[in-house]
Parts: sequence; structure tokens; C-alpha cells
Amino acid sequence: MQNLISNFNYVIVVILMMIGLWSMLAQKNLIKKCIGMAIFQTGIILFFISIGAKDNALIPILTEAANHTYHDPDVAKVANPLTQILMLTAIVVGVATLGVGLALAQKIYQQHSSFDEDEILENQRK
Amino acid sequence: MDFLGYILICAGLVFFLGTTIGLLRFPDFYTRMHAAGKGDTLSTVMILIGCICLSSTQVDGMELLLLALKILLIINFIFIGSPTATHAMMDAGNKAGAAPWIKDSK
Amino acid sequence: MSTLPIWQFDALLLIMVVLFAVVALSIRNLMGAAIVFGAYSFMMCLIWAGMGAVDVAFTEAAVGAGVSTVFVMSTLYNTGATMHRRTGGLAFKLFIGVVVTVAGVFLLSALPDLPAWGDPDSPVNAAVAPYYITHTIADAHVPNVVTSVLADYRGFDTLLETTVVFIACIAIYSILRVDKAKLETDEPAVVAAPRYDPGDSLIVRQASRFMVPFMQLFALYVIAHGHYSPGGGFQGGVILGASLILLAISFDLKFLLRQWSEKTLMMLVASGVFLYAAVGLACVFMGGNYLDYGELNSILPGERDMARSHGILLVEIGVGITVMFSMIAIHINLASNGRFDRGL
Amino acid sequence: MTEQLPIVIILGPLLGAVLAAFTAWFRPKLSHPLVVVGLGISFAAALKLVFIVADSGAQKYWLGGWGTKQGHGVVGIQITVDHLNTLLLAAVSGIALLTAQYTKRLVDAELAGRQRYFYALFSLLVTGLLGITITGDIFNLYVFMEIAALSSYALIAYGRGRAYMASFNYLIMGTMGACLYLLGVGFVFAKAGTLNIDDVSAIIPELGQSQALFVGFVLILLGAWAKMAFFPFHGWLPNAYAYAPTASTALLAPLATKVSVYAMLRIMVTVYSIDYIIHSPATQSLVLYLSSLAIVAASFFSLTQTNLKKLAAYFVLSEIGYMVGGAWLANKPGLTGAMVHVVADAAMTSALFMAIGCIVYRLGQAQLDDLKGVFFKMPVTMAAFVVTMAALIGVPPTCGFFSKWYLIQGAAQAGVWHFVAALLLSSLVKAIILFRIIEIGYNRVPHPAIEGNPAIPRNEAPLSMLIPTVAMALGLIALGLGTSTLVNTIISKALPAALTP
Repeated sequence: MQNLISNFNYVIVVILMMIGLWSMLAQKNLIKKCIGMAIFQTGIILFFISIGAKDNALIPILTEAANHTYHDPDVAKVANPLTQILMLTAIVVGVATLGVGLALAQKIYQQHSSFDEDEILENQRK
Repeated sequence: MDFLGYILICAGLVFFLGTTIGLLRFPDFYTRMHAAGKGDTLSTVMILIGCICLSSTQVDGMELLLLALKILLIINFIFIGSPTATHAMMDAGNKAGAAPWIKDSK
Repeated sequence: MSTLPIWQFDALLLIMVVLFAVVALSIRNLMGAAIVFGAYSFMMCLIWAGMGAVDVAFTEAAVGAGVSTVFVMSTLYNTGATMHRRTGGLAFKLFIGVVVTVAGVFLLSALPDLPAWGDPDSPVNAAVAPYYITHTIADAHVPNVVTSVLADYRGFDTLLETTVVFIACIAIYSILRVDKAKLETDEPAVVAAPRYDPGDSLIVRQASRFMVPFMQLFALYVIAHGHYSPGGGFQGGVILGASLILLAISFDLKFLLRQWSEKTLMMLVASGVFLYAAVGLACVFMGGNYLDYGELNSILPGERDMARSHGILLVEIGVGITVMFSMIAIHINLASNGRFDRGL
Repeated sequence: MTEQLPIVIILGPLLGAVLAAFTAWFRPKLSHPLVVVGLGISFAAALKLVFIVADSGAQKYWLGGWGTKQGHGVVGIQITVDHLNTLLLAAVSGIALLTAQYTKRLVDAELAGRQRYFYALFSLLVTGLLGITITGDIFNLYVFMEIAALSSYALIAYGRGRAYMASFNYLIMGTMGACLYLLGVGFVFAKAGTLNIDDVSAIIPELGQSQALFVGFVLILLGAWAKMAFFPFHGWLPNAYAYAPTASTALLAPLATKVSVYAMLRIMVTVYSIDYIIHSPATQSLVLYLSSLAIVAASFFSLTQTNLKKLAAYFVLSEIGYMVGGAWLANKPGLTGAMVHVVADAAMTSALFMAIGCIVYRLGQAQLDDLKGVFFKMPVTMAAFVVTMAALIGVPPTCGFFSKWYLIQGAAQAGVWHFVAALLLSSLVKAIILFRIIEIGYNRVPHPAIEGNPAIPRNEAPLSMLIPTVAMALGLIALGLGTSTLVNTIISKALPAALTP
């Protein structure tokens, strides 16, 4: 059973990636495209966090011993901080991209009164 | 203290169950919001107080005080935020013209 | 503390996440999609917190579930929330479906080759990462390893990340901002249906007025205490931004803009990045490499490790400033459609 | 102080942009000079580094002083200037500097009243592109990629109207590319445990046959291809470049795609060794077919265009095919050709779009039919235009000839004749288009020198635009004449040692 779990995270990552990618490419609605994009990004974040996870590990904050000294950490019992930093960056990049995408979508809606890609293209041909 | 914590958490879960059933089964927008707003707030607050009780057996002193203070802050936010949000949504529903359920209507 | 994770619970969450993703994409009401997406993000937070990534979960809760949802909603406030049912295009959708499935199978083919979940000896956990855990106290005296890696070992990434937020802010500003004078001639004014304004309600106004100081207090704690507990400039900045966004929603934009004019907001956005870059530059002038805060020990109190610790605090404040004001400026732009007058 | 030069390259445009964003609010006129100064500092540092690298090899710089630690590899972020990227760094910062000077008048004319953040975004885009080129860390590369991408979405959206939709499509494709790249980095990271390019490249050969590494490689390549608009992902590029304001296109078109090609080269040559490609011949021949297809399709579409900007955008697409194909030939002349062509094509595209910008500035639009008599109106601009087109076609003293020569040599050596045919066909198409433009611009109006015909007044673009255009066109010839020196002193050292000569 443990083996299933060990790969289960990765399977979910792949499914989320597929959902997000499909939505970015096949959905016609601009907002749905943006949401698909965000889902793809969270899937990737899940992947990174999964490769950095450790069994029965604590959060990466060292515990304090007396008087501003700290216990020597047991590396195998502290979750990997590196993947977490990378994903903090990725989350912030994700929200920045989402914001710009929404701003563009809003401008497009002002011109065409629609979020639908086909309708917008028809409008542009006129 | 542990016992009290578990009791509180279980009671909270019961209320949560009630909320969920109410949300699904009540007939109109207003009654559903009523269930969601009330039960949700109460059960969350109970569960959080249960958490304070449970953690009091694991940590102590200054650390417990800080932890309890943080949880109390969360309770404060939920206690004010959740009913206000419910109120705003009800108000919006009222203005948008959602019809309330009357006894004989279907 | 506690041991992690109860695997049944984790597996359930993972399945729920997929369900929520599907629902968010198939719901026809866009406002509903935004809400479901927010719930999806919260589920994700739980999963990450369960794997020990508290800082990431915290950021996702503040950014992904909180602010992103607000952004989508303020966009929808100015546009329309419903999707028209359209037929056709099925062949294209199927084609993309096949492509995506092929990609998925290709990715799955690599699974047996990846290290097992939770293996403390996998390359990721054994190569570079242990250095941070064992040296963070000696190098920077910061027990929260995430903070020390974020702002010190990989501080350059964080500088750039702050720059990304800054870019997003000025990009949205350039895309959306319109002059009121030009409005009549240039852009067709969107005729907005009368909408519900939460600011009409006394209860909402008073409640948010009561909550905002607590939120700001908490945010400052998150920034200042980021060395010892989860949090830091990003999370704190987002919460500070959210507190003012709450004011903007519960009163109105004018109320916010009376205190923070457009000019002040946009200049403060730039000042945070500038503070970060300048701290780095100061290190160069003191004779070290860029962002080597240890060199600042002659102007900051303490030895090299404490100087690093203080340098980290300085750059976190820079990050906080930029993120806070970016979030507010982005919200104002999206909510008022670039007119800076009224809106969600 | 020279050891600080690598970071100066990034900091110049970054600080310039931040300061420009400040001054935009109280001294709007200061924004442009600030950005130019920042780019100038960056260019000076990059130029100095070219000589340093040629003399004493690769320069490494550790941010925060976090270099190699015993048993852990590099714990911080490293930026590297070596033989592979030093020329491109100089080219990117130099072209950006010239373009910043050049666009001043265009921006004042095209974006009047809206240019508050234009130069800040301009400078940030250059920061991102320089960062992609200089970084020695595969995750840092992703962040720089996003910096470049976000600022370019905004720069394109300045065009208004249809530009918004073009920019949105670019955003979706660009984010997809970045996400695929990041996922690929995840796979590499999962196997290698480090993000530093030098360390990863040392670890990968030790791991042997690994499916995860292969998946990572493919994902990274797909990501880079989406960013550079390689054949199946090319849909966003023509609209984005055609509807963007000319000032934005003048910067985006020459640099953005080329830097993505460089990122692909870096992954292929440094992170994964070139053996990796040689040992997977099926993938190799597939990519070669794709590049030939990209070249042929883009050439075909460029024939059907009536808008000069769109036509040039299709040229960009076909040049992408050259570089990807050249790199995947995986032999010495092919890789040399690709590396030379990245720099040469940046210069050529820059000159092309500068000339088009001059035409747009005077004529107001860039439809082919409006070019009647343009040779008499703007003789200097058109001279530069013809030189640029000659370079794109591959006429000998220009740089386009030499890179193309290397590419054809490489293709012949590998026996990939369809690639040779595609290269020649694309040259032919460009020649046809050049002659068509000459026909429209020269012959469609009665010749003014002949007695009795109406005189056509000279109406050259302003000097601030004309000088960079001419300088760039002359630079093409200079670059062509200097190709052999560059190849011998710098590029030949960037090639992996394992290659067959």
C-alpha cells in the first residue's frame, strides 16, 4: 500500500497537468484558460513538494534549545527546504501571470463583450 | 484537558454535519445561508477551542500562551468575518430578488 | 510535534483536488468557477502542509486561494459571469485530448525511475539541501531554514521574484489604466447593470473596520517573525495588501484612494524592489559579492551571522512593501477597469 | 573590480528600470535617459567580458558569495559567462542599447500619453533576456524567463485593438512553455539533486540510461520551443509581432526568440552533453524534419503576406527553424552555424525591424501596396533595408552568408539533404520577396529623375532613428567580415570536445 502512495502523488500531478494543459489549449473561454493555467502551475508545485518530502519529517524550522542555541538537526527528519523555496517563487510567478492574463481578458471583453474565443475572432474579422 | 478537547471537537463535527445537511436539504436560498452561516461559525469555533485544549497537554508556559493567543485571533476573525459574509450574501440575494420560500409554495 | 501523514487522508485530499479541478473547469458560471478554484487552492494548501511545506502552504493560502480569487472576481465584476453554451469544436477538443493523453502517458513512463516518495536519501534530499539544514544557524542564525534559503542562499531568486510582482503590477497598470479625459472618446464605456454594493451595509463596514487592524498586526508579525516561524515578506505583504483590499471592498475605492493616491501606490511598489536591490548593491560596495549580507557587518550590529540575519530582515521588508502595494494596485486596476474611481 | 562585471550586466537594466519607474511620476522625461544609461553600463560590462573570456576562459560569479561547499556542490546561485554566451550577452545588450535610442521618437509618436512605464518594461525585458543568457542555474533561468515573458506581454499589449488578443494568446502559449520547462527542471532536479548547471552536467553522465532524465529533457525542449515559436507552437508569433507597437517589436523580434534558442543550446550542449542527442537518433531525425517543415511552412506563409511587419514575423519563424535544425545536426559545423546564427540573426532581425520602423514612422502603415515610391522618399532607409535583406538571403560579405554556410556544411556532413533544400528554398523565397518590394517601391511610380514626371520629395526618417538603423546594417557587414575571428577565438571553444570535426 505504501508503494501505491509513493507513486500516487506523481499520478495526481500528471492528471492535474493533463487537465490544466487541456483547458489551456481546448477551452474557448478566456477565464477558463486562465484557471487551467493556474491548475497546471499548482500541479507542478505539487510535484516539486512531493520530490522534496520525507517520511515522518518535521517542518523545516529548527527547534530552540535553551538560550538562543538550537538543537543539532537530524537531516532525515527535517523536510527539504530547497524545493519549498523554489515553489514559493513559482506561486508568486503564477499569481503575477494570472493577474496579467485577467487584465488582458478584461480589455478584450471591453472590445468584444465576450470571453469566447470564437466570438472574438468572428468580431475581429468584421 | 484532553477529554474536553475531544468532546469539543466531536461536538463541532456534529454541528458541521448539521450545517452540511441543512445546506443541501433546506428549500431556499435564505434558509440555506442561515444553516451555513450559523452552524459553520459555531462548529469552527468549537473545533478551534478543542485544539487549544489538546495543545495544552503538549506544550506549556509561554509557548502555550502564544499558541492560544494565535488560535483566539483566528476565532476572532471567524467569529466576525463569517456572519458578516453571510449577512452580505443574504443582503445581495435580497437585492437580486431571490424569492423566499413560503409554506405552501412549491 | 506531530508525525505526518495519515495516508488515507492524504489520498482522499489528492482525489478531491482532482475533482475540484474538474468542477472548476466544467462549471458554466464563471463566478462559481472562481470560488471552486479557491476551494481547490485550499485543498492544495492542506496537502502541502501535510508534507511539511508550511511556508508554501501559507503562501498558497494567502496568494492562490485568497488574492487570486479576489482578482478573478473583480475581473468578473466588470465583465460578465456567464458562459454561453456553444456547440461544435468537438473534434478539436478531442484532438487536444488525445495530445494531452499522450503527454500524460509519456510522463507516467518516467514514474518508476523517480525516487520513491518520502525517501530521505533521494538525490533531492541528499545532495544540496542538507547543507542548508545543518548550516543555517552558523551562517545566518535563522532557525527557519526556508527563510534563510529564500533570502540568503538563493536571495537572487527572491529579488527576481519581487521584480516579477513589480512587473505584473506595472504591466497591468499599463494595460488597463485609462485617462478619464479620454474615456468618452477612446474606449466605449461599459454600461454596468445596477449591482449590489456591500458598502451599503453598515454591518459589513463596521465588521471590516474592526478586523483590519488585527489583520495588519498579524501581517507585521508574519514579516518580522519570519526568521522563527513560517512566513516572511511575501505572506505578510499579501496579508497587508488583503487588509486594504478588504477596506476597498467594504467601503469603496475612493475611500482607499483618499489615503493612498495612485502616485504614492505606484512609487511604493517600485521602492520595495529598489530597497532589495540597494541592499545587495551595498554589499558590493562593502567588498563582497552581490547580496552577500555578511559584508554589512560594519554597518549592521553583530558579527557576520547576525549581519546576515539583519540583512535578511531588510530585504524581507523590501519584499513586503512591493508585494503589499502591488496587490492593492492590481486589485484597484482590475476592479475599477483602470479608471481608479469606482468598482468592487 | 572586474570580478563584479557579470552581475553588473544584470543590474544595469534592472536598476535602470526601477529608477525609471520612480521618475515616471515626477520627471517623466528622465525615464528614457536612465534606461539608456543602465543599458549602456550593461553593454560596456558585456563587451569587456568578451575580451576577458577570450583571454582567460569562463568567468563564474556566485551570488551572495555562496560557492561550492564540500560534498554539496554549489549551494547558491551561480552566474556564468563563458564562450557559449559571452557573444550573445554583448549582442543582446548592444542591440537593446541601440533600440532604446532608436525607439524614442517612435514611442513619442505611437504611444503619446501612455508611455509612462514603457521604458521601465523595455528595460525589464532586457533584464530578463540577459538573465536567461547569463544564469548558471536552471531554476533561476525559469524566473528570468518569466520576467522576460511578463514584460513582453505588456509591451505587446501597448498596441491596443487586436494586440490584446495577440498578447493573451502569447500569454497562454508562453506560460505553457514556462510550465513545461519548470516540470522538466523538476524531473532533472529529482534525479540530479542540484540545480547548478555545472553540477548537473557532471552528474548526468554518471546516471546512465534514465527515463526520468529523458522525460525532463523532452519537457525542457518543448518548453523552450513554445517560447521560441518553433513549428508546432508558432501560432502566437505573427499576430503578436504584427499588432504590437513598432517600438516593442523592434526589441522583441530580434531578441526574445533568439535568447530562447540560446536556452535550448545551453540545455543541449552544457546540461545534457551532446552525446545525449547523438545517442537518440530517432528524436534527432524527427526534430530535423520539424525544422525543415518550419522553414518551408514559414517561407510559404511569408509569400502570402501583404503586411511588411507580418512578413518579417514569418522570417523570424523560418530563422528559428535554421537554428533549431543546426543545433540538432549535432556535428561541429552545424552547432557552430547555430551559435553564429543566434548572434547574426539577432542583428539581422534587429536591422530589419528598425528599417520597417522607419518606414512605418513616415508612411503610417506597412502594407506592401503603400510602399510605392518609397525608394525615392527614403533612400537611406531602403539602402539599409536592402543590405539587411541581402544578409537574410545570405549574400556573401554579410553575416547571414557565413552562418548559413556553416549550417549547409553541417547538414551535408550529416547527410540531411532535406534540411539543405529547406535552407536554399527559404533563401530563394526571401530573394523573391526582396525583388517584389524593390518592384513596388521603385518601379510602380514614374521615375522622378526623368523629365516631366512629378518629383517625389525626400522624406527620410529622423536622424535619431536613421543612425541606429544604418549602424545596424553596417554592423551586419562588419559581423560578416569578423565571423572567422569570432569562430576561432570564442565559438570553437564553446563546442563540446567530444564532437567529430
